[in-house]
Amino acid sequence: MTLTIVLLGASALIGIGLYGALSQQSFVMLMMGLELMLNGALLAIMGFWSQGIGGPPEAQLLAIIVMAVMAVEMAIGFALVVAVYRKRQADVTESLGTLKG
Amino acid sequence: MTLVLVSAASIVLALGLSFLLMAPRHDAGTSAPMAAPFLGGGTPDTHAWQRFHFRAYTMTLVFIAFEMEMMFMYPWAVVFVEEGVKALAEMGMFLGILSVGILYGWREGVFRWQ
Amino acid sequence: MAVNWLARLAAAAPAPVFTCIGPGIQAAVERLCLSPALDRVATPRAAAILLVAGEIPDHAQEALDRVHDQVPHPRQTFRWDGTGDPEPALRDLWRDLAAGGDTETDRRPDAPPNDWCGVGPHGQGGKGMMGGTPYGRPMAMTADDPRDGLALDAYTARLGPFVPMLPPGLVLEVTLQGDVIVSAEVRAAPFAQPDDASAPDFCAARMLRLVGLPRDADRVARGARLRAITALRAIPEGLGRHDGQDARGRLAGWLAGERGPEAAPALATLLPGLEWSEAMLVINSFSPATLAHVAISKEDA
Amino acid sequence: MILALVLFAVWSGWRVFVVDSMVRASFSLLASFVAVGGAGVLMSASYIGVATVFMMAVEMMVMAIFMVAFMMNPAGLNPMSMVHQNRLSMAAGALAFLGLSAAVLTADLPDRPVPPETRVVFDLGLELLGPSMLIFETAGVTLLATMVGAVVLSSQQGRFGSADEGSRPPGLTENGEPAGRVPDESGGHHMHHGGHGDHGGDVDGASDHGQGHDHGGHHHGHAAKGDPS
Amino acid sequence: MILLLALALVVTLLGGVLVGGWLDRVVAGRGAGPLRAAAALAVRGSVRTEAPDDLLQRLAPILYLALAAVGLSVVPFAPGAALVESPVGIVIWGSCEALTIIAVFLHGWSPNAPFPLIGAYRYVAIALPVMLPSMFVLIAAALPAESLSLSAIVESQRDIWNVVRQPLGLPLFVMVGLTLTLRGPMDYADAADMAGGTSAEEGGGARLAWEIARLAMLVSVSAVAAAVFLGGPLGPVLPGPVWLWFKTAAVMALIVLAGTSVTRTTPSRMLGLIWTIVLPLSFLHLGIAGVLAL
Repeated sequence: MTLTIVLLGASALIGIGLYGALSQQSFVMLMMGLELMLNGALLAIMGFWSQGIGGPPEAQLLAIIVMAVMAVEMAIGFALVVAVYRKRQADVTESLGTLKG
Repeated sequence: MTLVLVSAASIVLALGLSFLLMAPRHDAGTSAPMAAPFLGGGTPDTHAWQRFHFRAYTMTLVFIAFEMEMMFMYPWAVVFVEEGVKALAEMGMFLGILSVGILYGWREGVFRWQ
Repeated sequence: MAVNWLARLAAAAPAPVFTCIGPGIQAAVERLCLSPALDRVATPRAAAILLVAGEIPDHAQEALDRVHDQVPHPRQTFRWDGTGDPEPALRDLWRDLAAGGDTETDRRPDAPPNDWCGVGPHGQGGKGMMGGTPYGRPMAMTADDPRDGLALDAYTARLGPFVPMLPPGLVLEVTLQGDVIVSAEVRAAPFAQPDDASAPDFCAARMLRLVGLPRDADRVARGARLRAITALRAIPEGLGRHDGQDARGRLAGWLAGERGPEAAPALATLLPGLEWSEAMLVINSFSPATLAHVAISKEDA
Repeated sequence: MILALVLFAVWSGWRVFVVDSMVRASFSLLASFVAVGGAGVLMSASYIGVATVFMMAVEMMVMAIFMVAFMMNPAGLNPMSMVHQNRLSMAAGALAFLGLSAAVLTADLPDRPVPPETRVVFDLGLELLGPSMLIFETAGVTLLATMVGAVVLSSQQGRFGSADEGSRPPGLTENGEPAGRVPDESGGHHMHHGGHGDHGGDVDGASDHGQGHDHGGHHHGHAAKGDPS
Repeated sequence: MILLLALALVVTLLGGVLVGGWLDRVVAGRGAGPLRAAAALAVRGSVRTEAPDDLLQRLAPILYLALAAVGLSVVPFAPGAALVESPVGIVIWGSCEALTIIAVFLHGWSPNAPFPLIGAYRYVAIALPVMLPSMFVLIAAALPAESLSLSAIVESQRDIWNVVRQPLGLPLFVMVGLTLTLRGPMDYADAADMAGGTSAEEGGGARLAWEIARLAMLVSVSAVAAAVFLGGPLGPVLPGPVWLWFKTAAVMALIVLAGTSVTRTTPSRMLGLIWTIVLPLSFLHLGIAGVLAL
């Protein structure tokens, strides 16, 4: 029962995060969407670990890796935001489209 | 379990205390001249809320990457005595790698106000 | 009943005063505030009594009114001309206020600084994200940054003449980006103070307060020696260099009982590029006698 | 109790995209993380749960700083919507939720709770130093790379001078919008540092900055075009 | 048992706040007794600034105070008897530290006024890196205990206190304490050079709530220091809680004293000092503690 609740909550978080990541114009808000999705993933991992598969340490390590991914994503993401803003005073994803060239 | 309960109880108690302390004692209301931000008699041109230029921004990026190492260090501390020299060597290597990043950042001057 | 008890307890505390210092009276006020019966607070928000010392010149009246209106209710103004001992009167006043006595009404009109008509889909009064004057004030706009080229918002404001960490009377118009001063202009020079305000002890005490040593500041102002450690080393070397001496050197001079330099610094060129705390250290490393001759920026001086 | 925490996590996760103030948005996200951490603690994942709170508090603080620094109208004084392709995103989000929930509800979930006597943190430590040693050290290298990358990208004052130097000024036309300009040939932002070699190649860089600033106001107005209304 | 411990926690916080206020008065040499000063704030009105963020303004002192309470709850009042007897006690305390930064930031952000805003950002710049030495110090203390629980750390000091075994720990932790309680050399939030910084727009009851939370955090951080470095409730004759109270009061006095006698430097310089001197020092501390624990 607990696992079902937790997984439903996790999928809701992932859904909201996906909505945010797709709909937000701003680069930083987009990152919030990503973080929210990872939050859902974290919840699901913890749920499985504790209720489903009898608590192997590998799943804990996976949760740590998810958090490390968040940290890396944030550090590099914000560094990009700074670099882009410094160059063109823009922080909006649409205006980054032209960056491909 | 207790942790969650204690946290919730603490917040509720603090909430109660703050309502007790901040109960409006003098309901004269706040007028526009009273609400203006304090500048010693001076006036601002704009709202204070702004795209604030946080001068240590590069440092914060180095910091969140470096801080991740804490996640690995806590479990390491628990098994340290059990694993002995191996644990010391592995964490020494890990911290050594990360220290390179700090040295690099220091050399690039990220620990100053930009 | 309970309120009476609380009021009695409060009345036994030192009276919280915010000081607005006029010309010629700075040293007297600072001496007065060494008294344990007074609590000289850093902001009118924490005060109950507005202590107006000396004759405030006409050009500073409006600012005085502004500060007055920022004191929360119940509040009272207390005027002091520098003669006699105002302490008993201040204590009485505070006892009244603690018991919820009479309060003074605002001196300035109760209207937002700008018209705010509340048009737009959300009532923000303008078009787009940054348009309009929400709540009666415009929003900050981007400007070039002298340090790292990140053109974020700049905040322009006039400080003074009654900022506690600036000499009384000095009005600075500063533009800040983050806490770095982008430009600074002197709009009004500090009020003239007689020589006693520039006594080395008092000057050193002002600076010690800034670096978080109020206890030592009191002690030095009373003529005793400084006890805190690292007081000089904490001030960055080479900060505010003027006449071959930096801020640290000037503080060291005061602590040794010497008076500072006489030539007034050009604040408008000295301050830009400094962080807020550095700028405050620089300004306070000059004595009131020196700063009284500070050059006023040309524009609408 | 877990239900309450999970519901709170979802609610505050939703608030992230509803509130106007960037500070509120960041800390709503933090509240969501804290609730997830709390749920973790209740599910005997004490270390991971509490560490989530610990790490995320710091990360969301940094997040708030950057959100405020780079978003227009950071405090939401002018309330407005900053979304594009709203319907599509809504649909995608709802689809993801429904799909995942359907999978959860239909799948035969395993049911093997953690034995109460498990020494959770101890096991994790052994795992870290033993079988997963390589993962652990790789993470160290990754974090190092992140630190270096973040410094290279974000700091202006490199060893070889300012990051603006040598990079060609963006082709800013009169009254042109800074956002959505034709990109310059020198490539993406990540070339910044490499560009340091050609010192002083372009003196115009400085004057261009001034222009970008002049158009700041237009830029803000422009950004509102994504408003679906 | 739980109720008794909860009661002990509340009593410790209340008593500690009073003692802290009294220490402030004694050490600073001026100012009223704690009750009078509190009453002087309580009888005055407070001000609502221009378009503030009311919710966050309200939340800041509440969060600060609640964090102090949660942080104190992991400290054992008697050997093995903490309110929250968690295997990850020092991680819980670390979370409280991290969230404290947010409470202070919110306090400065919410009034929409320049001095509080600058104070909030300056504080964040300093307090974030201070987290690192704090965590290293606590992890070093966890090494000989082979556990992250504060009870186990206390237990590991039966023979010799950590303050002797790991001499760098307490000074580093006092620095953390100064940062968390906005004091003296680490007070970049409420400093005098910004007319009171994050508190510049606050008076009356709101200010009182903030000051109480600040003192409560002082109690909390001192209790943790007492448990980690001074053996917490361990001691002869007297019962555990009494020992803990004595030691906590001693650390409080130490922090208050350090707060009034060390000079504050500029934030930019302090940032450099933390990364280039304090952080290597804490590495060294951890290394020594590790070798000794083997």
